Amino acid sequence: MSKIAIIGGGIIGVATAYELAKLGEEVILFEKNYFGSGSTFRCATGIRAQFTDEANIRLMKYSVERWEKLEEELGFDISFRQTGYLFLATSEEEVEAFKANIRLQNRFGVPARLIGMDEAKEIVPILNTEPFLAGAWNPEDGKANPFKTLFAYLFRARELGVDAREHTEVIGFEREGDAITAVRFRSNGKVGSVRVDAVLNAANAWAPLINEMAGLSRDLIPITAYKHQLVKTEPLEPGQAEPLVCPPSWNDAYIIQDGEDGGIICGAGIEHKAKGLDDYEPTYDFLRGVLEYAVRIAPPLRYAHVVRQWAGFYAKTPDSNPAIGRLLDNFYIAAGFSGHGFMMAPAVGEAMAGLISKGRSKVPLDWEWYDPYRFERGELRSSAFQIG
Amino acid sequence: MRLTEHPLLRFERGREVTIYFEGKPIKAYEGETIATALHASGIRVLNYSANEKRPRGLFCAIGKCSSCLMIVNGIPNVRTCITLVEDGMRIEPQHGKARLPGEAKPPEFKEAKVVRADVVIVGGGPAGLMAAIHAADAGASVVLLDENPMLGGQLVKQTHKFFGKREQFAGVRGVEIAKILEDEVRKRENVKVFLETSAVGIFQEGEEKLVLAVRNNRELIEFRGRAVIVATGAMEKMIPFENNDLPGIYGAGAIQTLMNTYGVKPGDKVLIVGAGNVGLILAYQLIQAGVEVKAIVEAMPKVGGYFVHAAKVRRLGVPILTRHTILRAEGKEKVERAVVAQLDENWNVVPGTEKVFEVDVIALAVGLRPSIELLHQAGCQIKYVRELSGHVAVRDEWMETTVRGIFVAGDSAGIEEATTAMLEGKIAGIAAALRLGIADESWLKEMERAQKDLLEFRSGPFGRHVLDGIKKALVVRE
Amino acid sequence: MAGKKIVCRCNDVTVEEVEALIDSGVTDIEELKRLLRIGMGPCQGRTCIPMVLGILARKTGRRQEEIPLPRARVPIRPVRVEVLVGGGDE
Amino acid sequence: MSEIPSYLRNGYITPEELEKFIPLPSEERLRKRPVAIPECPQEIPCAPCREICPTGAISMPTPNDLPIVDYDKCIGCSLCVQICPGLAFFMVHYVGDRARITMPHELLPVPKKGEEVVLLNHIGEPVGRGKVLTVVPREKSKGDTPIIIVEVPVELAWDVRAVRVER
Repeated sequence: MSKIAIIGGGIIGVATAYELAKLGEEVILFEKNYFGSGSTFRCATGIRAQFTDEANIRLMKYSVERWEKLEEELGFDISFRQTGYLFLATSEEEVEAFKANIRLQNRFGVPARLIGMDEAKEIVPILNTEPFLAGAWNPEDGKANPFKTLFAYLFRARELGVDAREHTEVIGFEREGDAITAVRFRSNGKVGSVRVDAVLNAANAWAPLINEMAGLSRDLIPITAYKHQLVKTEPLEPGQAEPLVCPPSWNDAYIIQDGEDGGIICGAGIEHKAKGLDDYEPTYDFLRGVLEYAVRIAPPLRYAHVVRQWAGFYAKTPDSNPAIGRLLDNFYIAAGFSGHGFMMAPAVGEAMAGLISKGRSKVPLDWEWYDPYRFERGELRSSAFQIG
Repeated sequence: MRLTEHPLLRFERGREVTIYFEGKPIKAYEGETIATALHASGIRVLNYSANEKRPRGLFCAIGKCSSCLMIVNGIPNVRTCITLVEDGMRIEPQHGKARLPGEAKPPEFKEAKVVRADVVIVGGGPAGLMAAIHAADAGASVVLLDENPMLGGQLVKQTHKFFGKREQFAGVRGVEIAKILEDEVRKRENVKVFLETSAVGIFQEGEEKLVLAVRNNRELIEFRGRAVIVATGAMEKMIPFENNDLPGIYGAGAIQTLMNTYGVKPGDKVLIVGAGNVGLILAYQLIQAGVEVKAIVEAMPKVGGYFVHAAKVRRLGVPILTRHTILRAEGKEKVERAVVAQLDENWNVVPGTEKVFEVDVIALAVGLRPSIELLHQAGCQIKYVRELSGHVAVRDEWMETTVRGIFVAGDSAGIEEATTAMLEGKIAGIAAALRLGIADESWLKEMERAQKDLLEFRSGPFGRHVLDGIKKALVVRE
Repeated sequence: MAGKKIVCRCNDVTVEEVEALIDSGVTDIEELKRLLRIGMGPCQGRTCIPMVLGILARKTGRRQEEIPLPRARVPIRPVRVEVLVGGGDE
Repeated sequence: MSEIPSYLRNGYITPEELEKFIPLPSEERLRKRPVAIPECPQEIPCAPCREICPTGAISMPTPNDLPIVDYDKCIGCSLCVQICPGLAFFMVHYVGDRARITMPHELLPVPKKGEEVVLLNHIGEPVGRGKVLTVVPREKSKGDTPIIIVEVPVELAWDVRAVRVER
């Protein structure tokens, strides 16, 4: 049994902790703030397999299968609902692109299909059908409650012996050669240290800082924090806009009804580079800009009330695909999820646990595709579409 | 249930109109809110809650608590306590979470109206009004916005006379002070007033501060200025007891609004929880409106408010049960009775001391806390200070918060009195003008005078407590 | 018949539910807020958050000064979408 | 709990307790002419009584001090009763076996001169009936508070502090 330190108490860190504990490993998890405070709780809750490249489709197809059984496995209501993703086309060219994507997705077992606007209107009663030609619809996509999911993992992980500490900040490593031998941390003003056999950097937007502690360049994995903002309405009756609905040509704008309280979450690709890793300040242009799209997608939304706006980070890599794999002898990374961490967590957590514990995993994760050293080599992947 | 005569107030009602509650016509008057009109007609249940479908009625009456949401003309989640009646309105109780209308036209995107001034003041109560008067006199152009249809803040509900010194309006009723200050503000050409206008956020855009606001629930306005004074007042606290959400349980301020602003009796028999100044003053006002006050219960072993306010209601026969608490409200869809009991020295209920009061109204006067949402959202450092009754913005002697150019005054800076709110408003108004380089040196003296007056007012046993609190909330600037 | 002691009107959360969660070890206000969905309804936490802070302080023996207040967000009161888009012109 | 004065536990003050804070006038003085009695045992920041008193009879070095009436200087003009924001000033005047109590009355109905009313003590109990001798309506009051003078049996002079008008 090895002792593995995980840095980052977001969904990736906590899911990996759980999976490692299932494999019998001893895990200590550090979160400098409270669990989920980085990006997990700020996300838009969506889960989809409708990607446009093989690696992400296969990974997410597997992840969705895990999601389907997660509630039962973890024994906790995580409000997972397969209410689908509906992408909407505004031009004939886009319809053709949708068709090509659907063919690729179908090849890997994702049951996406092209639907007409009548069917779309049945799925989303408040939808404005007029501007759209067709929809790419996958009924198996869905959503879950980020906080409950994280806590479901956390509760089970703790039962399996994981030592999960919040408000505990990692401040450095002790090393012998390339290998990390101990993690130094600070909690309540007190400094401590723990000997470890392996370390996983699951700090997402903060990952470059952790890499630096391990003696690597901050730019090795060039992750940039972009503020991705959301606006949410008051709780509403379910069934009005359940799927994530997104016309990609409208600046990636989308709406999705929260699976738990029914509030409608509105997002868009109106992005701002964060001024720092504490810059969660929402911006005025987003507030109005996102709603301009939202009411065009679903006009009755005009009568709902906005109750809050917040920002989280898309920890973006240059190709919007995460860096997943081994960085040094016993130092691993799963970060830079570019907005997809929550949906990928069940698959990535399992894959990482396998990699760290056994050097392999049955998860269909294309290690080469997500190779953390690809940036250094200048091999960028085709950009993954960032919604959710 | 509408008051026609009152020893101190005259109610001028607008044109009579008809609104429809579940299809039934109801008489209402222009200028009053939907919830007021329904209340005057005896309607207490306004909606059934989101998850448990519990009956809910009017609670805060100032648009903050979500207890009065209804469907108005087909549109759900309307806060009926702050939405004015219009002839022919169709009103339905809301059952659980709302369904949006099926079809609608997408609204056109429009640029918001922009209003610029040197100083933007949020809140037209005693602090905000005084801030406006003094910032304007010191040379600044000022906009003053307030959520309510009238200026004066809580002063407009205060029928009692104020303490303090004559130059601080001592011996003058709150309602009268509101009129005096409003007249002063209206006289000044460099003050523009926006009523029924709610500030919903502050954004910093370069050197400029953008106060985003909504007028009449319809119009978006960008108030742009270099300084902002937040004088947003206070909000009532709530306490947990069984069935504390039953219709007929109100915040004290809601009762004052119904009774003193709109001239509607809250009910016939009332139990008041809390013998601080608010509870005591409320009891007196209820009696003045011809409502029976069965008792005031107070968990502390003594009257928390001024003794003279207690003596006023005692001699009119209202018992004050100190060391008592409310255990529960009872009733099917609205309050029918209240059960109270005695507390021992460890705040535990003494068995066998339960008393039942047959009342149709329970008024909660369990304290106020500063309304700091805007300050908090704007990024001002916030600190919990018990002596100031809750979380407050850290500030300096000029009432400037930790965000340069954002000032605070009045109850939103710590719960005190209208008199101190006025003095703090004066300080903040002058300070903002000084900070912007608009006011000349002579205004420093004027501000120091207000600081001295404040210190004098606070030097008694009641004020000393506040002074301790202010020390904790104060930052000293170099 | 014991009635419910409601902490959060928007989501019908009771004192007992808050206490039970604290007893289960969740003592961070941000976590309580998200697990119970307090402060996320149309009142935006105005009624419930102070009460939950009080319960949390009492149950954990912490002073209220030590418990950070959940951040207030734009808009600080609910605003109809159409107003933010361009003004509701009913 | 012994440190809590009973007036704060009960919400009213007896003449005996009041006298610990504010010396009361002699019987001789009470018979001479009306005299102002502040039932104001608590240091609150309030000074209108001192400010309005035409003879400077009320001493109060700072607004937070208690009002101490110099009963020799007091001319019984009732301005303090009219102005007091706490409605805590009364005037008492012994006349034979009767006492005339001047008190604020901010309730409806306002009694008429000569009307018989129910006399209420400090805790609102009816203790007898008495006649209203004078009514100063709100419009004529210098402090925006209507005041009345009620005639009561002299033994109730220190009990009666309100009236109920029964119509």
